[in-house]
Amino acid sequence: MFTYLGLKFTFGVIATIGLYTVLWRENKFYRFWEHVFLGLAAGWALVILWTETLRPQWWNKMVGTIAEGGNIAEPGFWAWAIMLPIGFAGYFVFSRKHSWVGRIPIGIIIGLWSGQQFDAWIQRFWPQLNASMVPLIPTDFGLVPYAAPSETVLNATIRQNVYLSQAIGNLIATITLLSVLAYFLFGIELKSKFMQGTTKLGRYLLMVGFGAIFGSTVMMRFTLLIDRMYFIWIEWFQRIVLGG
Amino acid sequence: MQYYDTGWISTVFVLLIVAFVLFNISRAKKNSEVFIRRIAGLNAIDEAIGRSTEMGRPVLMVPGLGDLNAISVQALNIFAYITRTAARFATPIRVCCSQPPVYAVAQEIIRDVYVQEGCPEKYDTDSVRFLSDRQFAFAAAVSGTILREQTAATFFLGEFYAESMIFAETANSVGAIQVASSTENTQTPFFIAACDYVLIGDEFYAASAYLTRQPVLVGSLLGQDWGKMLIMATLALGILLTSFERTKLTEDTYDFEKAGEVVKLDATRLTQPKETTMYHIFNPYQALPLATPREKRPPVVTPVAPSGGQ
Amino acid sequence: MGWNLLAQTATEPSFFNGPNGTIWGWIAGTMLVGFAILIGLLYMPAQGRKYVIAGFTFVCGLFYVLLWLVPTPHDRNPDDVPRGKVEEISFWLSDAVNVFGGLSNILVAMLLLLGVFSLARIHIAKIIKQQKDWVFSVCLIGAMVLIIIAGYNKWLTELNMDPAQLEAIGKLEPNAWPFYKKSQDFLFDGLLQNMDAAMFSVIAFYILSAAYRAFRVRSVEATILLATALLVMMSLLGLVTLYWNMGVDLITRGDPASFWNNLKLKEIADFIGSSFRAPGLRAIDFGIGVGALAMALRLWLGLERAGGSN
Amino acid sequence: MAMPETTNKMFGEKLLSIPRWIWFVLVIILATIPQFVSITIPNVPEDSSAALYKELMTLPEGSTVIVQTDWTKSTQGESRGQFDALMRILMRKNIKFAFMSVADPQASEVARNALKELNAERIKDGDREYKRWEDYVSLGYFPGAEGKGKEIGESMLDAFKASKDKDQNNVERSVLESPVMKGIEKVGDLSAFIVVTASKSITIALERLQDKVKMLGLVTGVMGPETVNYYTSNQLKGLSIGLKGVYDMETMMEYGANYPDSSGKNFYNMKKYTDVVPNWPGKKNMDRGTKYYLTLHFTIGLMIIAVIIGNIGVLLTRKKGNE
Repeated sequence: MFTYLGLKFTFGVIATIGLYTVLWRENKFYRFWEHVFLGLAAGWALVILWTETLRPQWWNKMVGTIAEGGNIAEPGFWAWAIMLPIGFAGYFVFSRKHSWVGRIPIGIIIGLWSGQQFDAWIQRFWPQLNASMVPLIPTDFGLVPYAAPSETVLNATIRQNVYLSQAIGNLIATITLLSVLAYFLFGIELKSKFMQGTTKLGRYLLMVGFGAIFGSTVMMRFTLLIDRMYFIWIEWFQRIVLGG
Repeated sequence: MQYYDTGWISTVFVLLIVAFVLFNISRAKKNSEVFIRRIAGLNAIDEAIGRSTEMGRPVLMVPGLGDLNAISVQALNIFAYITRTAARFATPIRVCCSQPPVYAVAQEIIRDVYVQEGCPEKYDTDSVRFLSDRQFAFAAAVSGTILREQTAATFFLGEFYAESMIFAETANSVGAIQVASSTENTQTPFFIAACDYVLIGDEFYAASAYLTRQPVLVGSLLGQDWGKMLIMATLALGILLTSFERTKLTEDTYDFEKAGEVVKLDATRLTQPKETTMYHIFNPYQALPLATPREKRPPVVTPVAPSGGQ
Repeated sequence: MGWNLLAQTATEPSFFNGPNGTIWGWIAGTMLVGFAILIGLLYMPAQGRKYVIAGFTFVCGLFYVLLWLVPTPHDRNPDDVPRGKVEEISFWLSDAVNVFGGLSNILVAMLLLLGVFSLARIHIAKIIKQQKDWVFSVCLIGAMVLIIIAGYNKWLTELNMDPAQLEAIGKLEPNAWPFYKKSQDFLFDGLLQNMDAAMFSVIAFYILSAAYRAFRVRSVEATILLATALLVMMSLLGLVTLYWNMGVDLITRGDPASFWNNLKLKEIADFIGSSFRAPGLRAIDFGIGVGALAMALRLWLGLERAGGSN
Repeated sequence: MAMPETTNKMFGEKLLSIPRWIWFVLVIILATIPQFVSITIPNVPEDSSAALYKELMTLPEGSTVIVQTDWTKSTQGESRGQFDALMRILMRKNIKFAFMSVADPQASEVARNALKELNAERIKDGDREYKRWEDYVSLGYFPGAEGKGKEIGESMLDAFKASKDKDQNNVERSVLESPVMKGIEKVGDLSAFIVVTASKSITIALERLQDKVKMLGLVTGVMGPETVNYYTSNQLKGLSIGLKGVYDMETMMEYGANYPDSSGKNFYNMKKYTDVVPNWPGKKNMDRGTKYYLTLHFTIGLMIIAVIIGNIGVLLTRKKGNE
């Protein structure tokens, strides 16, 4: 209990409980741990700022590194030094007169981000477009299960047939896809009953999807809670307090 | 990009969307009287601010956890509108940021708003705060703020992850009106469950055009619509084509390694997914090995550091 | 390639690089020039400013746009020599990714101090003015200082330690660790990490209460949400699935090809997943994707000022 | 006649207004007690998990994979189980691996500690120890996933030329000299690129690498729904989602897939593949996933009950209203 590990775990548990008390209501104990949390987070950010980011990614590239035996592992590229003034410009945001200079690093960050989006769009959505182009006309009308188009059930060597149940599933998927897309058209006045119906349907189908997400997310949330309980009751209470 | 075979089509597709946006922007500059469909969540903004004005409690705005990108910039654009209204009623505001660059931009935007509204003295630098770039430290701090300051209206717009539930339920427990939106689909259902108004997916990007009616934004919104219609059309076409092709009998098959060389089969069979036109368009054939191979650069000799090197 | 600043792949010496310790002069010079330019910018006439910023944004974006549009070299090996002008450009671009890839991290990191500074400022002011809750501000600052000392202490100690000794310490039991390691581990692993996990797991409670409150048959939408959520949740539970499927097997009498197998919980969940959730999300993502694309375009071309409130 | 109605209504209102703290206490109890009992629950693995298991089991012996670990303590409930299962398979198949992480500087250290425990387990089972430098290396932490992803896609040699690790004699050397990375010039030379993540980092990696190397994923339950799209569109070859995914992996490691048990009937038939994928008899296969999965039943059960109670309340009160 009073070993280093014992204390470490004990404080871990106290902190955990401290944060849990907010479930009851905002109180001084929670406030204390909240502020400690913020402080530690900010402090740690400053630690890794140099050790994990600036030193390896900027400083070492700028001054170069030496391998065993005094040979050059990496030559230094002095031009990296220009990053310091640029980064410094960001601090003008507090000055009323010169705050515009602070926009320069911001502008660079945004520029770098924007430029990447065009290729990223293709990389991300091109295969998805293709994956959405599913066959709707069945070539096999047997009432086989939805899961059937599988080699193990029908021991076919290659999947050629489009089974009825598959076609139905695909049809619904297509309707969902198109009606949801239609729901997100903003500039078009939906005069026709059909379009109004479609968008309404789109919204309902969306809700099905969201329900499914909710269901599958719940799993993880509870798993993490279970993991915490394991930490408190098994790792701490059983092993440290009872010394089991 | 790889241009061989059908590789260029994707590039053209994106350039087309870009063209749509630019064209509509130029069009909207001439006439910005364009219809935009009603977005419930946005009409609630004034109501929410009004309520917090009556109660004399602050309005809380959180631009999400995302780095400085389109999403957080868009969130800040909406917040600029909210702040404008709040400034007119002298309602106190809080903006909690989790990324330093976002914080920097927020500082400037919010100050500008107060200046433009002619009341720079009402602007309190500490009303825009950087809390933590650590997800759950940020979550703890924000829910602490909500509970202590009893915010009457909360706006969670941007890139939210797991913490969305913490924010939404905490704000709900102090009875705040909540308008929320996450570009992360996985979080939207939680906002739907716990918030009063939710902007789903794309509505978030439509928001600033809807609120400010700036020609550029309105135009680009129309362009996006065209883009989405292009996608819908492509999908419809592809689906029909694929459906019919999948019913065709064939004797041919293609060698994808050898740039789609045709190989005869001994028996007829149904067309396979990989043999449809659409599959070919979206999956260019493998490029053949280089006809004229490149010559090699001589290996680099790493020089030894002069004795001056530490 | 030796003369190419952006292709920092080759290690042969060039005008742009030099071995460690021999280029301090160059570094200092570059910084001085940079700061000089910065000071010069402060006296920039107002009308010119927005072009400066737009210029920076455009150039940085342009790099990635070119990287996208210029044909990517096909199966390139590191020691290949380009065969023509186009390939030279594309080689150069793909080498330069190394450099551009790092830029925004460095800038974001440099701006981090900005955020921490504002956080500290708020709380130190609280302490000085002895405002409400100033004691907690003391805790915050204290914790911050402690972990900074502990963190850098550990880093420096291990930096100057010879590998063998480090390895030896790595093998030790936590209880036998030297103080520098304990102190850092206690603050980071013992407190910070555990608080992260704790805050994360709080969500489970909120989800429960939110579901209890919100998932009620009030409107069509709520009911749909509720029904699907319940089904999917049940399909995650092995036991429920087992007994449900047993029930189905009574109908099908264990015939694997029977249509009624579709009623098996897993099939239903799969069906919801593939016919509603997947395409639904995809549709939203298409929308968001186009929205982000348009926004990126606007920001890149400077059509929209971040926080387009004017 | 009206009497029972009103009692119903009052009862219904009671059901509608159960205070939060009651639920909170219940969930704490239900998330704790089952952890002290150990029962294995019957299971029907997901397709995606089966595909992942099959892909992992068919990786060529002695080949090299990159394991991108982007999880830390806060999501260890799910990610740790997934990581352990993955590592067990890789180590038993003598596959060399290189760690990297883009989401959190702590990730690689957390991974190394987990690996230390697994190594201890192997030595206990009489297997050879997995050695740093010969069998695995740590490439390090790379903030800016986008940039790094692109670099890796362009050339492994450039992307990791700065990464160092200690060789068998504790000397810092470039990882590229290690047996693990020998002959890996392009990302395509890897037999797989595996991402264990609790964040979007898998999407970023996919966007940049999916057309260059076989990609596998092990993601948390939250990332599941959006990541599974990439599995259905075949950008991901295999995917394990959340605790269910962990339990799937563990059960398949125990019983195999399309693989007959002692009684001769298959424990589980994969929908997509005919390959017979064996199990790992006599090894520790069932671990965290098994322990937590039972508890999960109770907590989710409570949630379902809560929702049902709420709706009964609604119906009871509504009946009165319609009168």
